[in-house]
Amino acid sequence: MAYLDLTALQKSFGANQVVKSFDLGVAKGEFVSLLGPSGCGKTTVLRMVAGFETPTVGAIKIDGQDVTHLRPNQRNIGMVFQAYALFPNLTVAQNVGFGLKIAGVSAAETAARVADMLALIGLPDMGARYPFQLSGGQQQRVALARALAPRPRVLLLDEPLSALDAKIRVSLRAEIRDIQRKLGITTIFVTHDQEEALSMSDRVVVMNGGRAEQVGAPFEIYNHPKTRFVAQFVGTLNTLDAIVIDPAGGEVTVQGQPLRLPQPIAALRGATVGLALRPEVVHLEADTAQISRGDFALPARIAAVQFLGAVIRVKAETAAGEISLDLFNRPDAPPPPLGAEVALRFRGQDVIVLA
Amino acid sequence: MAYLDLTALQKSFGANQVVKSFDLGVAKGEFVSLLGPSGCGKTTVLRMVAGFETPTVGAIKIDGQDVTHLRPNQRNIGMVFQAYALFPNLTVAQNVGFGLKIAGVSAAETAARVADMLALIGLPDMGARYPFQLSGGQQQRVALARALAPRPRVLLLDEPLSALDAKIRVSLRAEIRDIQRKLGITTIFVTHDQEEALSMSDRVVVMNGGRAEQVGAPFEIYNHPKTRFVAQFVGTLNTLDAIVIDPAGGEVTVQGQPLRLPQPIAALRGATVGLALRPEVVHLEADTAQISRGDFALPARIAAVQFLGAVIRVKAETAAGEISLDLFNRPDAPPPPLGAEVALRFRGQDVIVLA
Amino acid sequence: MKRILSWAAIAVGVVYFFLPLVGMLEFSLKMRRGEYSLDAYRSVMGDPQFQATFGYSVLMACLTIVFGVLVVVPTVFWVRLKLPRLRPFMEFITLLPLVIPPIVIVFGYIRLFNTSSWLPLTGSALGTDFLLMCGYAVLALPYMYRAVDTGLAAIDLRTLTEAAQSLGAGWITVLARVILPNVLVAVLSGAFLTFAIVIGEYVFAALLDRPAFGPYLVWAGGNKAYEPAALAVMTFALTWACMMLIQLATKFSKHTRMPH
Amino acid sequence: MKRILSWAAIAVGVVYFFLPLVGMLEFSLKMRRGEYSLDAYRSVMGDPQFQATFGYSVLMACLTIVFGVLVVVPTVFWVRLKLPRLRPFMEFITLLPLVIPPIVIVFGYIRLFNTSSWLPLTGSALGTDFLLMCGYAVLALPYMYRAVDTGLAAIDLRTLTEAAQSLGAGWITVLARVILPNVLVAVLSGAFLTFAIVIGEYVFAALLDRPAFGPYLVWAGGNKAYEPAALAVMTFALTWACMMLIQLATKFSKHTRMPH
Repeated sequence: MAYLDLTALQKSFGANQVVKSFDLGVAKGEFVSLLGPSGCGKTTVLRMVAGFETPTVGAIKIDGQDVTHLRPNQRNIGMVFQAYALFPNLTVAQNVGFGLKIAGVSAAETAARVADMLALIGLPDMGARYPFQLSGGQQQRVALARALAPRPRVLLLDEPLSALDAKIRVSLRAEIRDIQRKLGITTIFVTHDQEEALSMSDRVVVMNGGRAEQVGAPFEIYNHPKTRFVAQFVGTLNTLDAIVIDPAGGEVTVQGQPLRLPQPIAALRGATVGLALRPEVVHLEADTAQISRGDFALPARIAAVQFLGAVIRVKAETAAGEISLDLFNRPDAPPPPLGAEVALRFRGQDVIVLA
Repeated sequence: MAYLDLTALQKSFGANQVVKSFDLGVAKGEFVSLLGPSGCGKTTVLRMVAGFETPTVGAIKIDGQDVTHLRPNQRNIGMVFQAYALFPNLTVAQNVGFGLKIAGVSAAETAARVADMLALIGLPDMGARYPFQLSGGQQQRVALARALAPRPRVLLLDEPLSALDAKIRVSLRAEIRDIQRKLGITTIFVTHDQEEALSMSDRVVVMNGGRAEQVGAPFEIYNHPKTRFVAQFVGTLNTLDAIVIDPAGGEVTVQGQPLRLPQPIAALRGATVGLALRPEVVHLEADTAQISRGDFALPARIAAVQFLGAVIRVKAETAAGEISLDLFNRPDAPPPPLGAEVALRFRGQDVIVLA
Repeated sequence: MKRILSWAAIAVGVVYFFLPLVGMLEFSLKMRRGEYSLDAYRSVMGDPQFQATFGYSVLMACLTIVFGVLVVVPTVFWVRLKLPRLRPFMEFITLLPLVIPPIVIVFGYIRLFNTSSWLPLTGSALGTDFLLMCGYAVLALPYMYRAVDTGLAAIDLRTLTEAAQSLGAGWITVLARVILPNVLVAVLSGAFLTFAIVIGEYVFAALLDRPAFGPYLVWAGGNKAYEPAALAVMTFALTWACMMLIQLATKFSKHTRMPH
Repeated sequence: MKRILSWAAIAVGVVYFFLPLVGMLEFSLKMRRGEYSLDAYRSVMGDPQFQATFGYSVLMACLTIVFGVLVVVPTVFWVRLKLPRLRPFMEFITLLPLVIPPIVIVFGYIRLFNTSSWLPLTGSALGTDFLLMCGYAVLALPYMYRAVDTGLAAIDLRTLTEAAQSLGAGWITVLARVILPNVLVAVLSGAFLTFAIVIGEYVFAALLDRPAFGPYLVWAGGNKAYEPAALAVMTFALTWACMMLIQLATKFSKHTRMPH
């Protein structure tokens, strides 16, 4: 049995059913993200775990204890909010020690624990400051320390990075994950940003319309999406139409060229199926003469080049539609010019067959 | 002579010199970005071009005409603000037609031009709506149409994407660039986001402390930064110490291994120089036996793996410090596990020597 | 349980306000013995003194509004756009009329502009009227200022001004086409509030001895039986109408209604 | 040029407010012929009627503040947290005392609670005092409500409450340790405003015939020469002190100063 156990959770606000039968088991020390568009119910699930909402149906258990109907202040759960929510009238140290003081921990012990926590978040000398004297990133780290100080059983993170600047967002991701690993605390992280979910989590729950569409490791979710929604919501996707030649053998043709997929296809011979390609599995050959026989290669024309720094995103027009592909920047080779005639190469095993 | 010509611009607010001798020539139809951290003076330069600030010293010429002391409403310049700044009491069509009405254009002509503009920004049916009925991305597109409607000589964009969500920000980048290309309008774009500057611009001006540190095409700026500031502000950077063996021949050693750089080094034999490496030029070899003699390869241990989707960012510990590198996701090869012993390979021609 | 309690609290509040009014309404209808009638209202409306004082107060209210708008709107616009450091000072100044008792203000006026002073305003009816209007403008200043200031705070004044300028607009166009339409509602709500305050004001008018509606109300209260109740109900209806107009003006401006 | 104009406008505003006060101060010092003295102040301070009415008004002001705080703070907290849809209604209700003339309110009270009514409050001094305090509370409601509401708007009430709850705090701890410390300044500024308004109020006290400071001011104004000026200056000093306390309270709360 999992450490944190959500069983058949449902939640309705009036006639609006926001969460529809949601199940999830989180192992002790695991970092699980709830990922989905706004309105998918991810925040409501988190708030039910925190106790701010009561499930219409279902049960929440932590370490075997049923907490479904406990009040938020009886659950021993740490929570970090998007809006930091530091108490503006208290210093950083008082904020971090707030939960301990309420729990009746002695002053000396509180001081020691607060010092530990401030060291953990890398702000050891900020204890005497007030929240308004800190940057957004520092405030959010203090909020994390405050949530962790009373040694909660579960840590809940409600889009904690959304209010921050891009650069700080990225660096804080790694920091939060490091701290979570160090303390081994069971964590649920809610986000609408797929990069955050993929980069931080042990497992990702992709949610849509109040349900979990897929639960899995980031690599799994990204490379083997189970539904069309997951494939399209997570990452960029190119789609191509293919005609099935041999369903059992995984043989199809794209624009008349044969392509062999590694697995059988659940469609009839002659049917059209959708193939999806991630931008990083498509390779660009500037010299079309280089393509050896037997390779699958689509002729294409460069339509747009976006130099993003490390990655160059190229859009190429083919007879099968526009295809985006990602190249790494190479200092000795500038990106191809607009309008250049090239060939796009990809392998059957890199293709996702859309259901 | 350039179409838009900024000569020896300076601007002080009291004792604070915000812009220190800034020169820039922008060709007709060119898209130039001013990129820099906050306080670098980029916005002040833009506001001087718009006429909201008067230069303390220097001249601004548009198409040969000196506009340095013209008022903003006499310059025929289009501007888009971070905060959209649509007139809330006017409909979308009235907003777009505002500049034409002031210029005394006839109602029929205004209506036609407004319709053209709304078609250009992809909101042909939104003319009767009020700004508050639009999403942020739509509002910013209307602001762009409004700025373009009176056919300005120069378009100024003041961090127009900063207030938007990540996904819309990325899609609007391409859209703005497309529209700019279609109309061939001379454009200055101010941003603190290096990805925006690199992906949208013909040329990027990297600013720091009121000066232009480097002016060049994105590929140039990223791969051949002229100063340490540019190298560090644009993109992610790994730094390594190297000992110079043969300055003229470009030979150095890193951790005792020889490495040949393609160009001579401006340092004495035996001196220590800083080398910089972009994360995408470092290659990871999981099988250390695969490395052939003569290749430069640092032994390393995987310290962190961030799965970002298309790109996997790996941090590896070496004797020379931590090195970040970027790999493309490969569906058939999961990222290396934490703690794995690997080798990092890179070539002398991919190294940036820091001044 | 908590829900019920809070609703009960609100009910108490409503009763606290409305019970006096209902009581007064009921009483005002009882002039004719044994049945409800509008006799008290008829008697009030027919009173030439009512007509004179009410007309006088309405006129004073309108003058005060015009004076207030002309002073407040440009000042607030300019301070917000060009002298933002002066805003705390403005806030302070405009809070003064709330805390200085009107009695003190009017005493100051009388002392300063009496018949033996360098500007003997209280010597003539017209001068006193002018003084009264100035006093009313001071009384109304906190509300007018706050209304206009809130209105201007709701729009991004600087950026809208710059956007209009970059589109070729001069100062007059900026004010007329961009700023005014967006604060009109705020100005209107300040104006209605001013109207309501001036109509019911007593201390200024009484101490300056002008024939305004407030002193008439008090006089009637001391000398008549049913008419004061009718007057109170009418005044209430009028101020209520002002409130409704404020609400309506806010609703009417559909472009300022923000989603969520 | 524009700069000079706007500064001139501000100077005019200052003169408009302060000239009456300066004139009054000067006059109040002239009781002794040919030289400046504090005789008028001495005369006022020695007047037992001044002592009685001023003491009475201070007491009433304090009672009104306590009553107002006890009613307003929990109501606003609860409405903001749990019944946000009621906020426009609350705004409306609390705007009423500004637009309903005090005369009408007090007539309503007298009508409702006269000696022949079901609750003859005006029959006893204590009952009338209670009625007066209720009236004052109504008068002060708009200011108290707005002060507290603004104070609560400045903090993220819901999230702070939830953060405290998730750290183990119950409702009482939330209110005492998180909410109150953060709105204390707002409550204080509302309290000072209430104090200033009650001290200078005339209509309620006069019509309910209670020995308050406002009616004494008016009586002195009609019957004495230099003392009213001294009284006005003293009242102004007092209200000015209130203003300063409001400003100080705002400054003192260093944690609410945002860097922006």
